[in-house]
Order: sequence, then structure tokens, then C-alpha cells
Amino acid sequence: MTAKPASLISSSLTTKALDPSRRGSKFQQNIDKTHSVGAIYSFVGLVRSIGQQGQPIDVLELEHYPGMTETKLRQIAGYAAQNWQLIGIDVCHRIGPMCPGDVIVHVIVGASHRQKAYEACGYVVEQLKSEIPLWKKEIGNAGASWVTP
Amino acid sequence: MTAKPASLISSSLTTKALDPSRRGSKFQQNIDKTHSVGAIYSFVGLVRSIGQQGQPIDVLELEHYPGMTETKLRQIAGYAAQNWQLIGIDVCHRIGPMCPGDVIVHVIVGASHRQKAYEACGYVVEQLKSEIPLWKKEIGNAGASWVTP
Amino acid sequence: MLVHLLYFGALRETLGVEQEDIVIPANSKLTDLLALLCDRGGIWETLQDPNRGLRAAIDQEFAELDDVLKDGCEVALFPPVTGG
Amino acid sequence: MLVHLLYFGALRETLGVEQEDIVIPANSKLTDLLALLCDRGGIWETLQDPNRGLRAAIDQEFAELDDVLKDGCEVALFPPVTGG
Repeated sequence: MTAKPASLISSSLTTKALDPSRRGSKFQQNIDKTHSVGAIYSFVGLVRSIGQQGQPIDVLELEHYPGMTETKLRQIAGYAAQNWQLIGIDVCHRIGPMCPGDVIVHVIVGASHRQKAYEACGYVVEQLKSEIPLWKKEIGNAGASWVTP
Repeated sequence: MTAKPASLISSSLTTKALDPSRRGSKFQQNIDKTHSVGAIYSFVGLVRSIGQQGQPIDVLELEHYPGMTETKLRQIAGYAAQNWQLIGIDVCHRIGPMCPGDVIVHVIVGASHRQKAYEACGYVVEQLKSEIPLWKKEIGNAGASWVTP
Repeated sequence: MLVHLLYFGALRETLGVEQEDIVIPANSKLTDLLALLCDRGGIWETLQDPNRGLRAAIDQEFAELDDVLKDGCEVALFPPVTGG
Repeated sequence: MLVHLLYFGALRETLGVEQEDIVIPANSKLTDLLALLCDRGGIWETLQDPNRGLRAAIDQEFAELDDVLKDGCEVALFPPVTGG
């Protein structure tokens, strides 16, 4: 008998470009060493070229609350891992200025079966929208405006 | 005024190894040329090393109904694209023999907003389980046995 | 009329047949075809075992027992699918 | 007692302040702190505008109006979050 291995849980912030392909590939390698993972769901959030008021966007700036943002990300990833018995979860959110087409956030969850992975991924994405101290500002020819929920 | 572009819809079967990273990266490039995609959800189904009766698995063999399988995949992808106004969808299912850790199926959907992409991705994955003429056979030391739903 | 039959998965293995052409009365329904096959006796009787959860397709669309067959159609019989 | 205040997002821009330390009566609640800030008048009165949907955190956990502040705590005030 070996003990059930703990989930691989990681969450982070970055100011650099996010590469979902590279992250996804690493994630799969890291969590599926014993081939117990049956399902991986992932979410990629992208900067759109059209803003909330229909205006063209050149830059999206993401302001955050240093310290609290990291803590909340960790809490959400940890809760999801425990609640849905995930084998692994990786959440990375970009902050600072970015351009249309850039990846804002990447969530990956792996579980033995698809239903758990699906629910966990949806949960984390919804929490990112409502429970992480992040604020989006859209900047374009028409000026700058803060996004409202 | 330009006409609303049609969704990019693709579905396929393959006997070769599936690489979700490469497919995901190509998908994002192809569908987000105008930066209108806000959300990409994806699902990767993997072969597990433990079978339905808890037995160790060496090979998973996927039998299919040639012709009907391709048609049903195309119908499901097309329905999802239309029903959730997807900007793009790509479904690729592997058939034939494969090993634990191998990717069985890869689903990627892109939409303007996350809720549509989430629902569409979950729908397609559920349909793959129940509406595509595919049959899994698990082969290991203990012999071979067909998977039941 | 002539019907082209295909068998898949565990059913193909159990019956030991991959495909065959058979002649059946005109206007037969899927259920009539199954009754004919069951009449072969032995292992073929499992085709009407409700616990087996048999599924069928006519010309590559999922079909019901009451669906009517056409001359030259392709009928596939198989267990519940397990893809994804 | 001393409280360290932080402002974020549109609120930070509107008020023109990123952070400040202020002294408030012992056992003050979050709502008391907001009332004190509103008393500054002008733009500060928007802090109690219910349409603004103000949110707050005490020591980096989301907080409610009735939550009691402690000496030396960190209080952040900000508009509804828009991450993800």
C-alpha cells in the first residue's frame, strides 16, 4: 500500500506573456506520471480587441492588490483541488499591461474523471471573475476606462 | 460593414498520437486573427493505467464504425458551433490501439465569452461518450475486456 | 429485399461475425430483422436480451426498433458506445 | 488606533490617493471608518454611494461593513473586482 499522493497545486501571477501550450504540456507531464489522470480541462482567457463599450482597445491594464491576489488565487486553487479530488491544478494570472490576443489567465485541472475536472475548472474561472482583487482598465484611442462587472 | 465570419469547425479521427499543445497553439492562431476570442476551453481525455475493473492496462483499443463516426463527430461539432455561437471548434478523436498516458480525444472551443465556451465544451465531451460509435477494449495481463458505459 | 449488416464491439466478438448481407421481407422494421436473427438460435438469441442494451444504426444514423428498413440499406448492430 | 489604508482601481484614481495611515477610535467598525472618510466631503462622499458597489478587505480578506478593525490592520477599499 502506498499513500494517496497529494494534489499538485500551483497558482501564480506574472507580468510576462503566458504560453498555454507550454504550460499545458508541462502540466500533463508533471501530473500524469502514473497515468491515473483521465481528464484535463483547461481555460484560456484572452484580451479582446473590442472593449466593454464597443470601443477599440490597444492596451488592457490589469491592476492587482499585491499579497491578497496571490493569497486568494492559492485559496481558490486549494479549495478546488480538495473539493473535486483533483490530481493537479495550475492557475496563472497575468497582471500589468497587455495587448489584444494576449493571454490574461490560464487554468488547467486534471482529475481521474471528466465530470470532476469540468466542474472544478468552471468553478475556478468563475471565482477568478468575482473573488480575486484584480481590476481591468481598457486603453484605446477613445481614452481609458475601467471595466465594470 | 463586413459579414460575420463563419465559425471554424473541424473534426477528425486519427490513428496517430495526439499532441494537445501543438493543436491548441494552432487553434488559437487560426481563430483569433481579429482578437475577438475571449475564452478558449479545452478537454483532453487520457488513457488511464487502471481499467474499469481495477485491472492494470497495457493497451486500450478503440474500435469505431467507419463513416458513421466521422459523420457524428461533424454533426456534434457543427451543432455546438451554432448553438453557442462559437468562433471555432476542433475535435479530434484517436482510434485503434493506444497506451496509458496517451491522449484519446482533444476538444477545443473558442467563443467571445467564457460561458458559451464552457457549456459548448461540456456538451461536446458528453456527446462523445454517448453519441459516437466507438467502443473501448482494455487489454492487460488479466486478458481483454470491453468497457461498459 | 437486401440488407447489409454490420456488427461492432463486444457484439461482433460474441457473434463471431463482422458483416453479412441478408434477404428479408419488404417493409420489415428493425425489430423484425432482430427477430429473424434471433431465430438462428444459440448465441444469436442474446440480440433480444434487454440487459445487453443493444443499439442500432440504419444508414449510419442511430435507429429505433420501429424504424422501417429500405432495400439496400446498411444496418449496424452494436453494444452501448463508450467513446470520449 | 492606527489603520493602514489602501485604494485600488477606479476608486484610487477618483480619490487621487494610493494609500495613507489614519488614526481612528478603538473598536471602530469598517462602517465607522467609511463614515469618517466621507466626512472629508467632496469626492470622498462617493464612498457611501450604494451605486458604486464598494468592496473592502481587512488584512487581505474580503470584509463586511460590521467587521471590527484592529490596531495596525490593513484596510483596502476598491470597486467590484473584474479579473479573469
